Amino acid sequence: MADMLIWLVATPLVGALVTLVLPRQATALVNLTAVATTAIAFTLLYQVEKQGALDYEIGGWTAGLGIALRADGLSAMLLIMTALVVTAASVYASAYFRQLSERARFWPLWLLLWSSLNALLLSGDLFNIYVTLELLGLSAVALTSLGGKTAALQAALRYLQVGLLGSMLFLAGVSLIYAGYGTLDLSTLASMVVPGPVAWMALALMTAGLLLKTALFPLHFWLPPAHGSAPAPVSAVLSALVVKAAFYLVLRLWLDVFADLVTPAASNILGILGGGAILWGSWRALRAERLKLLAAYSTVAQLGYLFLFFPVLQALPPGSARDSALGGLVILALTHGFAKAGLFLAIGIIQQRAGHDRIRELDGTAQRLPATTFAIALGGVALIGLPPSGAFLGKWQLISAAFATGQWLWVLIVVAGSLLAAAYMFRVLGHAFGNQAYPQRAVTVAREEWPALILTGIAVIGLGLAGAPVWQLMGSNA
Amino acid sequence: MIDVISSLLIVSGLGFYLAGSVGLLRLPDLYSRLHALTKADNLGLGLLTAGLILQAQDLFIAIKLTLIWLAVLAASAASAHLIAQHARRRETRT
Amino acid sequence: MMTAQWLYGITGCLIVALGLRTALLHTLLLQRVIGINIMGAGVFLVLIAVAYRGPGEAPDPVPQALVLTGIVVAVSATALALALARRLAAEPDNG
Amino acid sequence: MNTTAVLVFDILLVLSLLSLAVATLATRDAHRSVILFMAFGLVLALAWGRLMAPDVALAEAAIGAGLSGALLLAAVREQPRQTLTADTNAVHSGNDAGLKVILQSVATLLCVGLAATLSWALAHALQSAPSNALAQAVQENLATSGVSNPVTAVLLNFRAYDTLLELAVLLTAILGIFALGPARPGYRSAGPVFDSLAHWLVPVLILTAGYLLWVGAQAPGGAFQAGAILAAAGVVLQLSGQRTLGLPQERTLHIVIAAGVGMFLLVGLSLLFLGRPFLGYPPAWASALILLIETAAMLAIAATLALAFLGGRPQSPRLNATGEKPAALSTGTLRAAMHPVRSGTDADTNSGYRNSSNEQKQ
Repeated sequence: MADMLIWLVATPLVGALVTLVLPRQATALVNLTAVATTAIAFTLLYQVEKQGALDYEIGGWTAGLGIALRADGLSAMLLIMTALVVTAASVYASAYFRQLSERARFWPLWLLLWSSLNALLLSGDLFNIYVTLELLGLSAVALTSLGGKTAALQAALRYLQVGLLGSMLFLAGVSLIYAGYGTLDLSTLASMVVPGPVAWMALALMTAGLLLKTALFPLHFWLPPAHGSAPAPVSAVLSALVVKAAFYLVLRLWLDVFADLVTPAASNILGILGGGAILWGSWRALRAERLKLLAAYSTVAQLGYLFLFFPVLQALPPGSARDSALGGLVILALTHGFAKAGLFLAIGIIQQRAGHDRIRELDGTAQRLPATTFAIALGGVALIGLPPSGAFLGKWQLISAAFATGQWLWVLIVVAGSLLAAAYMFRVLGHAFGNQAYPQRAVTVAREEWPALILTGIAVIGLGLAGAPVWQLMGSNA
Repeated sequence: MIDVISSLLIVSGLGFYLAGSVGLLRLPDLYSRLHALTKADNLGLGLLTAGLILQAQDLFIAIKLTLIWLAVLAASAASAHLIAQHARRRETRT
Repeated sequence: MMTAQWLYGITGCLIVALGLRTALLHTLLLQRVIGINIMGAGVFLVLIAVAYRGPGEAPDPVPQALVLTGIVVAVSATALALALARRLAAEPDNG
Repeated sequence: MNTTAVLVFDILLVLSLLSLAVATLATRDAHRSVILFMAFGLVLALAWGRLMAPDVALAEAAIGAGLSGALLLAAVREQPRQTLTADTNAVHSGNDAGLKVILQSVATLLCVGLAATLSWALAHALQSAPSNALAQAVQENLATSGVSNPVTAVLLNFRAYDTLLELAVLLTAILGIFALGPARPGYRSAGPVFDSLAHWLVPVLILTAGYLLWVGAQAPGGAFQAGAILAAAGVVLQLSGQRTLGLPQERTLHIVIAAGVGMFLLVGLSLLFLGRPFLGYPPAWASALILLIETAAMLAIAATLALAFLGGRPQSPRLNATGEKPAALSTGTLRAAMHPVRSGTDADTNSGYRNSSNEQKQ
């Protein structure tokens, strides 16, 4: 039954090769691959719900020697998010890219990115995680450079160099781990780790590398230009998934493998950086000229919320309070993923129809593209954290946990961040609903607007009202 | 006995390498440096390989060593020619 | 012989730091790509020094396989970086 | 006498490594730093030899020093010979000297601190003599792995999944390079001497690549080293003015660069259908399957690295006068497609909107 794990990585890879060799039938093949992988992801979720974490040893070798894939509640849910976001973005991309040559270049890289995301979320071996990080980085850079303009190329080049630096730091940490403990498998490592210079230095190096890749506050300079100038479906996946995959690794290392090594001081540093990210990101989003830059800075801010959970989780003793806070973290991550992807797709529609995405000149978008504006509004609801959305539940858990542990600073930062988020989202909607004199003829572009609506809908209604299974699943593996 | 001869060969080979390097540092212009390098180092490598062949356990390794020497000979000769040609062209052009 | 392991391991650490300094400071892309490559070489030196078990005993093959994989990944990343730089240089309105 | 001699050799090798690294990174001129980087790669290959890692030494010399050096040289060749000081796209916008000095000293301090803590942690790790468990596990399972060279066993059998993903990394890199536009203009023939050298060197390189691939099962060698040597043959061909370097065109070219990952998946998934774990070769067929995968991987690596040096798709000889190729995917249309009128360029619309009906002109 655990074969599903390898199928999740192999299907997009096979799809990438087939679309490379048969460019004419690429779009049909990609839809087929997308449906197949999403189906496998859902069956995996069902299996994990039923019997807890699934393990799969590749080649039949024991975990130490061979490489083990592992899917627990957290990775299963992130896999579902990846599958749904990439499927919706694929439907959008098939309409976004018009020429055959553009699509022929896009699809193989797109499916390679998807397989690297699945491989990263499933991997249980440190060096294997390094290779998936490199694959993820290179495919993301190649896709960003498809933007074609000088800005996209410069952003892709800077993104590549930052990615390489991050991977090298991560590899230095992995080499220290192998020098000290002689193993690369995460589960055996978790049992062997003992606080000492080797473990601290390795964790510090790996975290530094991953923070570069998650673009946490001081290291975020490369993200806005990269996500701002990439084609719309690419920036949707970059913001929603690629950055979150690196965050997932930080979560896995800090809460799972090196759990008894993490000191409150270290978690507080992450918390402070997260707080800085929220304030700085929201401020820059408020002053952004273009919609895409606004969304990119909002990604920097939203990731700050995720990092705020670390000091809170560190202070909570293991028990139901900690599990519910962990569930809040996951649902906040999922909601941001869906909402940000939907938002970027909607922005892409506006950029294609209007030829630009300057916020000041969005006059008449509401009359012109009602469904797109509705999608942006839904995305805004999820980013701000208004009640029906999953983000509300996540932030609620964060604030109640912060109250329980008496860490007031985080509460203030969350409230300030939400207000700033409300400010920049209503600024956009204000311009969109501008007082356009004559009623415009409404335009509906079904194939591009449905994905955006579905994604933001999931973020606001799906996760908000049907968020309960998230906690059960987190409970199954915690 | 074999060891004495091979160590003698190797030491003389190193002597030629030293001569090549000194030539590289001391000689004035590009061409003479190229000249020193390719001549001395190749001869040095030849002696070195001869010394090593005596140590080699079986014929196969001896053949591989001579193949290596021949390849380096051809490569360094060709590259020396190319560098000189390039320098010559740049001199005549400017 | 443990001293060889220490010697090469510490050199690896120094080379990692050297590479990192270049990658952070130098502004020309070529220098930065070379810096990242040298940083990788430093990490590989640490890995192979750990794999070395003294003259008599056979070395540990796992880090050697990791370094082989690392070298190929590094060259593909360098190729993409240089191709991006070439395309960027060829852009008409490149300031 | 023996141990001190080895120690002296070690110290000399380490010093030359460090001095080469410092020289490479400190030079002002890009050309010099590339040449020094290649020298650093070769001395590093010597260090791998000393540390009894022949497979890695082969790969480092062929890929690290050789092909990376060739790629860097090709990149430097196109750049005007501007020294580093003249560079403008500084990452740190602080262009006045004071800020630069502060930044440099902070970075140096950071790196010295990193070096110190890293070596302290490493010393601590080496002191506690890490368990040799994995090496023994490899030794025990070597018999059933189908090859006798432990490194190839780890690469192609125990951790074959890593190698699969690594070939996917190579594929992603070359697809990214293809997406960036047409290939480099190419080299004129370098004169009779080089042509005659290439004339007999290329067959020898191909022969050596085949030998290395075959010997990889028992002795140092394998798909990566063989692929790198084949790529070197491709580079030599390009330098002697041969434009398409013998690679097939369009469809078959894609099949060749996807051969490595494709064969891995083909073998892995068919084993899955036979009830065995993914990439779990049955001991009887293990060596045959490994050789099959290695051959495909060698072809993929060679094609990818040669095309990376070329910088894009090879110009197919059947081009008509204007370099246009009838098929939709020729580099000509790629260049045209790279600057489409519509995507994202600021069209000068009056009220910020164009009537979307003429948009759908598919």
